[in-house]
Amino acid sequence: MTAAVEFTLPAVNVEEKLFQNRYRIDTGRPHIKVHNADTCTTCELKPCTVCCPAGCWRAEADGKIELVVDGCLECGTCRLVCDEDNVDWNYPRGGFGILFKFG
Amino acid sequence: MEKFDVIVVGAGPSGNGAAYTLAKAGLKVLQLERGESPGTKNVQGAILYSDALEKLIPDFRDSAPLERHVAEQRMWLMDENQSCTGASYRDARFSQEPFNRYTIIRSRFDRWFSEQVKAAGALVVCETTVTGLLRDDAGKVIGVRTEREQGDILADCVILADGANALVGSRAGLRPPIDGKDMALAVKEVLFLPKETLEARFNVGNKQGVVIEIAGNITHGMAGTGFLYTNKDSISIGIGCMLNDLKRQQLTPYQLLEGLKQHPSVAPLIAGAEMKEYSAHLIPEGGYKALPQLVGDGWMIVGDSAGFVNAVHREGSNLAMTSGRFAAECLIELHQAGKPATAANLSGYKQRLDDSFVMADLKKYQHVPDLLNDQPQFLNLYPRLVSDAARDMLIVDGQTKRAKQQHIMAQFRNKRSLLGLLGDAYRFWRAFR
Amino acid sequence: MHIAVCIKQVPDSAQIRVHPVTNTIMRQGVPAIVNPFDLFALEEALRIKDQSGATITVLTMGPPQAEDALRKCLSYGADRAILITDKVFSGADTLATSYVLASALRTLDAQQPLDLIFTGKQTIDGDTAQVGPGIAIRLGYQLLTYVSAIRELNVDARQIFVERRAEGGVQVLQSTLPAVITMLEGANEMRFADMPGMFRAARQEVERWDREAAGIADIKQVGLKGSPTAVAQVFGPKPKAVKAVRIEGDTPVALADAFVERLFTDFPQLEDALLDHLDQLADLGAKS
Amino acid sequence: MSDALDSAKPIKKPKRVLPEHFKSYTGVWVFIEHERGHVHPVSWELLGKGRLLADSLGVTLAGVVLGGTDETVRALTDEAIAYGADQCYLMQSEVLADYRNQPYTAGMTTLVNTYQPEVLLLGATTQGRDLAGSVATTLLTGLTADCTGLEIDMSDRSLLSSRPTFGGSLMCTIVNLATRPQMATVRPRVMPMPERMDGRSGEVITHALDLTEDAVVTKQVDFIPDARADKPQLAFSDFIVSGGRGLAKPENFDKVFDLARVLGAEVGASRPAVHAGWVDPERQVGQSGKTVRPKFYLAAGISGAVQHRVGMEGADVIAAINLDAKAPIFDIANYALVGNALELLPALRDAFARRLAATRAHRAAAPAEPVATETEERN
Repeated sequence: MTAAVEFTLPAVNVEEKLFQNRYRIDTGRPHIKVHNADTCTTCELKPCTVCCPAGCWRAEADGKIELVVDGCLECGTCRLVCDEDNVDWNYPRGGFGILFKFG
Repeated sequence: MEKFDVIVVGAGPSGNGAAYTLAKAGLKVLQLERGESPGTKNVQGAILYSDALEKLIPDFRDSAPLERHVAEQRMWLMDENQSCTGASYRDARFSQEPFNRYTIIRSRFDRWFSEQVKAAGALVVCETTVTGLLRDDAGKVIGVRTEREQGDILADCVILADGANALVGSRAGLRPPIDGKDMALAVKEVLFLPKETLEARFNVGNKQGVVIEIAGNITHGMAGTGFLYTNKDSISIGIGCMLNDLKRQQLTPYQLLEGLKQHPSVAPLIAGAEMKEYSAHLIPEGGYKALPQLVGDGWMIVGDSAGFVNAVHREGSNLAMTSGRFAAECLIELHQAGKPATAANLSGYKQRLDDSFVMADLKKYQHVPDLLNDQPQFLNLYPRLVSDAARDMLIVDGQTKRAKQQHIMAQFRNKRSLLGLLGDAYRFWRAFR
Repeated sequence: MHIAVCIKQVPDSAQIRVHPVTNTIMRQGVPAIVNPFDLFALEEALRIKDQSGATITVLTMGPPQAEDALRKCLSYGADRAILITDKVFSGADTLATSYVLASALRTLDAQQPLDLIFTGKQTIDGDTAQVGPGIAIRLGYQLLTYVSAIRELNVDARQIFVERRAEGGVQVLQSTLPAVITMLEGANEMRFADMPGMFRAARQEVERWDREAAGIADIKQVGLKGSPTAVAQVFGPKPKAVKAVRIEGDTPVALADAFVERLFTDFPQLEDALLDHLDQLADLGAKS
Repeated sequence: MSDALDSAKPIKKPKRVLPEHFKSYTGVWVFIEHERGHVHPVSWELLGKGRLLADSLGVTLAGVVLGGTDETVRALTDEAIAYGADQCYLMQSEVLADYRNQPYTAGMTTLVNTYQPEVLLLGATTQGRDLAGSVATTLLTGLTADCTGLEIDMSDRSLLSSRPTFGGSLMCTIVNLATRPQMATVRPRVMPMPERMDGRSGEVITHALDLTEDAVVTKQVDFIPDARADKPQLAFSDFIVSGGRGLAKPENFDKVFDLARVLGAEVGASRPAVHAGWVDPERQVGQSGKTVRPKFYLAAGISGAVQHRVGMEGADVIAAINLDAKAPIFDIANYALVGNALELLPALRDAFARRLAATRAHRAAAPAEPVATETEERN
C-alpha cells in the first residue's frame, strides 16, 4: 500500500548558515590542528569531513585534509569522530571564536 | 598570586548554580568563563525547568528573561519524507501560575543568571580559558592555570563546570576522556517570526508556548530526535543524533536539520522566518553508566562535564543547576566546619546526588543508551510502521477496517518476527521501567 | 605622561541584518562592543605606556551600559575609566559629542595635564570620523588624523613624528604635544590582556561623570539641542539586480577577447580610468 | 523589535528655525582636493553634482582651491570652471603647499565666513574628512559624512544628504537644521564624472591667507607615495585581480600576478588561498580580511562564499572566472567567464595588453574627444 519513497537529503550550503553567526577570529592562531597531515591521507572515511556541523574539514582531491577553523562552533565533534586520534583540539583563546547571540 | 576559597570553571547552569550558592554563603568565589560574556559559548534547546532554579532563586520569575511558558506539548513520529503521526497534550493547568516549564534563549538567560551570581558576591571573569589545574606534591588540586600571562590562580577547591567536552578534568587525568559512543551531536537554528504570526501558527496566546518533540525516521535510522520550541518572537528548531551513528551513516548534521525543516509538517510552521543563528553542541547521553568519578582532593565535577543528562526526558540544565548547588552546599558545610576539601570530605556532594532525583532518574534509564545503540529498530522501523498504520487506517478506500488491521499486523510481522516484536517489547519495558 | 583615549560602545554592526523579504532591520541579538577602530588607538597608547611609562585614562560618553566597554579597556591596561553619562547628552550628533568630550577632557587636563589624546579613525556605527577633529579644534590641540604609525615621540621636547595616511601616499608629519591622534585600522594588534588586568577590570570602579562633573559650561550645546543635524529618514538599500552577462567564446583566447571588448563597450570610462591609472604608475616609476 | 523600512516613509524634520543671520548665505561650494599635482577625481564628481544642486537652488556653483604659490595651483581654477563651476575661490600661500589641517582649516573658515555659502561639499577622502571635521567644528555647523546621495528639498532649500548606516545594510537621510553652511563629505566614485568643457569661462576670486609658516605647528617632513611602499594597498586600489582555491596550486598564482601587472592592479585572494599559504595574508579580501571598493574586480577561481562577497561586492564592475557555471560568485558578478582560470588568465592578460596598446595608439594618432556616456548615479 505504501511504497517507501527514495529519499535524499537536501543539499545545504553551510557557509550561508555560518554567515548568520557572530565570530571573533583569532587570526593566525587556529585552535584546532591536525597532529600529522599524512595520517589523514591514509584515512579512508574521513569522518571529520562528514560530521563537522560547520564544514570546517574538507577533503582535497589528493586525499589531504583542509581544515579552516574560522567557522568552528566549538562542539568537539571532530576530536571524537577521528579514529586516528589525530586532532589537536583546544578551545580558542578567551573571548575568541564563536560568540552565540542566542545559544 | 590571587587566592580564593573556590574557583568555578564555567558559567553555564551548573557553574552558576554552584557559584551563586557559594557566594551567597559568603565564600570567596572566582568564576572563570571563556566566552565574551556568560552564555556566548552555550547552546541549549532550550527548556527551563522551574523547580531546579526555584531552589536557587525562588523569585526568579520576577526578573529572569523567560520567553514563553509551555502550554502545550506535542509528540510527533515522523516519516522521513511524507507523514507525521502526532499527539498533543494541552492542559489548562500548564497555563496556571506558577508555571512549570519555560522556553528560554540561553545567551540572555545565562547573562541574567550571571548578574545574580555577581550580585551575590562572586568575582566573575570572562574571556578566560582554563587550560589546566595546579596541584601540590600530594596531587591535591590547589588552583587553575589560565592561558593568560600571570594566569595561575589558587583556590582551596576547584569546581569543574566546563561543559560537555570536559577538557580540564580529562587532561588532568581526573576523569577518563569523553567517549564518542556516549555523545550526541545536536544542531540548531534560531528562526525569527513576528510574534503575532507565531502565536497564530501555533494556536497559542500571549506568553504561551508550544514544545514539539520529534522522533522517527527524520534521523535516518540513527538514535536521535528533533525538537521545535517557540520563543517570544522566534522558533528554536534542532535535531540531535548519537555521534557514532552520524559517523556510521556518513550524513552531515546540517543536512539532517534541513531535512527536518523541509518536512511537510514542519515547513509551514517556519515559512518566511528569518534564520539568525546556527549552532551545534555535544550532549553527554551516556547516562548513569558513563558517569565519571565526581570528587577528589580539591575538586568536584558538575553538570555536563560530569554527564548529568537525562536523555530520555531531555533534561539537562535542571540536573546541572542541581548538581552545582549540591557541590556548593557540600563545600559550604566543610567551610563552616573548617574542614579541608579532601576527597573524603567532598563525598557529601555525591551523597546529596544519590539522595535526589538526579541519580534516581539516571539509574532508572541506565539501560536506555545501550538499547538504542544496539537495537536501532526502536527509532527506525517502528516509527515507519506506526505512520504506515495510521495512514492505512485513515485512507477511505472501501476496504473493511478488519482487513486494514490485518494488513497492519502483517506489516509489523513482516518487518520483524513475532519473537522479535516480543523481545523488543520486553527490552523497551525493561529500559524504561 | 598622561594619555586620554576616547572610545565608544557601538552595536556590532556586522550583526545587523535586513530581512530580505520584509525589508526590516533585525536588531535581535546584536551585541554591544568597543568600537573596533578605538582598540587601535588604545593599543597605541599602551605601547607608549610600555616604553616610557604613562597614565592612560579611557573615557566615553554614553548610556550606563557603556561601562562594559570601559571595563574591557581597563583589562588591556588602561589605568582609569570615566563614563560621561547624563540624560541631557542623549540625541547628540558629532558636534554636540565633541563639545561634551572636550569639556570632560579639559576637566581631566586640569586634574593631570594631558599630553596626548587618542581615538579611532571613526566609529563603525556613525562612520563620521568627525569627533576626533572636533575635539582637537575645541581644545586647540594639534590634529593628526589617520595615523598609521608613530615614528618618534619625545616627551621632553614635546615633539612627535607620525605617519599619516593621505590620498596616494603617506605623509610624515612633525608636530608638538599636546595632540589629538586618530589611529588608522591595522596600525597595530590589540594585545591579549594578562590575568592581573582581567582582575583589575572586574574589580575597579568606573567613574561616572554627569554634566557638572564633566565641566559642561553651556547646556544648550549638548544632546539634541546642541546638534545641528538630524536623521530624517531611514530606508533599505536598493537591491542589486545585476545579472551576470555570460561571455561566450570557443577558445580561451576568443573568450578573453570577447570579454575585454564587451567590458570596455559597456564601461568606456573604465578604460579611461585604467589608462590614467597606468600612466600614473608609469610616472611614479619614472620618478622613483 | 524590527522597524519598518518603507522607503516611501516621509522625511521627518524636527522643527527648527534658521536664524536670521544665516539667511543671506548663498551658493554651493566644492572643495577642490589635490595632492602633489593630482586632483582627486572626487572633486570633479562633486562639481557635477554641485551643478545640479546649484541649478535647482538657482545659485552659483563655486570651486574652492587652496594650495601653494605655484602656477599649477592657479591652473586648477580653470579646470574647475571647465568641470562646471561658475566661480572659483583661490587662496594661495606657502603654508598651503602641502595639505595640513591647521592652515587649510584657517583658510577654508576664512573663505566661508567672508563669502558665506549655503552648501559646502568635500570628498570623503582622508584629506576631505580631516578638513571637513575641523572646519565644521570651527564654524559650529552640521556635517554629514561619507554621503552617497545629495538632494535639495525645495520646500525650505535644505540639503538632504543620504548615506549608508548600520554597517552598510541600510541608508539614512540627514538634514542640517539651523546652521549654515550645510556641509557634507561624499564618497568617491558615487557621483558620475561630469563632462569637461574647456573654454568655459568663470570668475576667479583670490583671497589671501593671513598665516605665516612660523605660526603653523605641524610640519610635513616627508611624503611616501604608495607606489614606493612595499606593502599591498588593497583597500585603496581601483583595480584588483583576486585568486582563490580554483587555481589549485600556489605556483598558479603567478598567472594572477601576470594579469595584475598588465592592469597595474593589486592582487587579492580568498580566505582558502591565504589559508593554504599561497599568498600573503595582507591580500585577503573578505569578512576576515580587507573590504575593497575598486572600479574593477576580477575573481579567478573563487566560488563566492559569503565571507568573500562581503569584502568585494561594493566594486563597481565585477567579473568572475569559474569552471562551475552555478558558482555563487556569478550571482553578484557583472560578467561570467565560465572556464578554466589557468587558461583564461593568460588569455586575458594578452587581450587586455592588446586592447590597451591599440587604444593608446589610436588616441595618439587622433586626440580623442571626451567620450560622452550616459552614466547613472549609483546609490
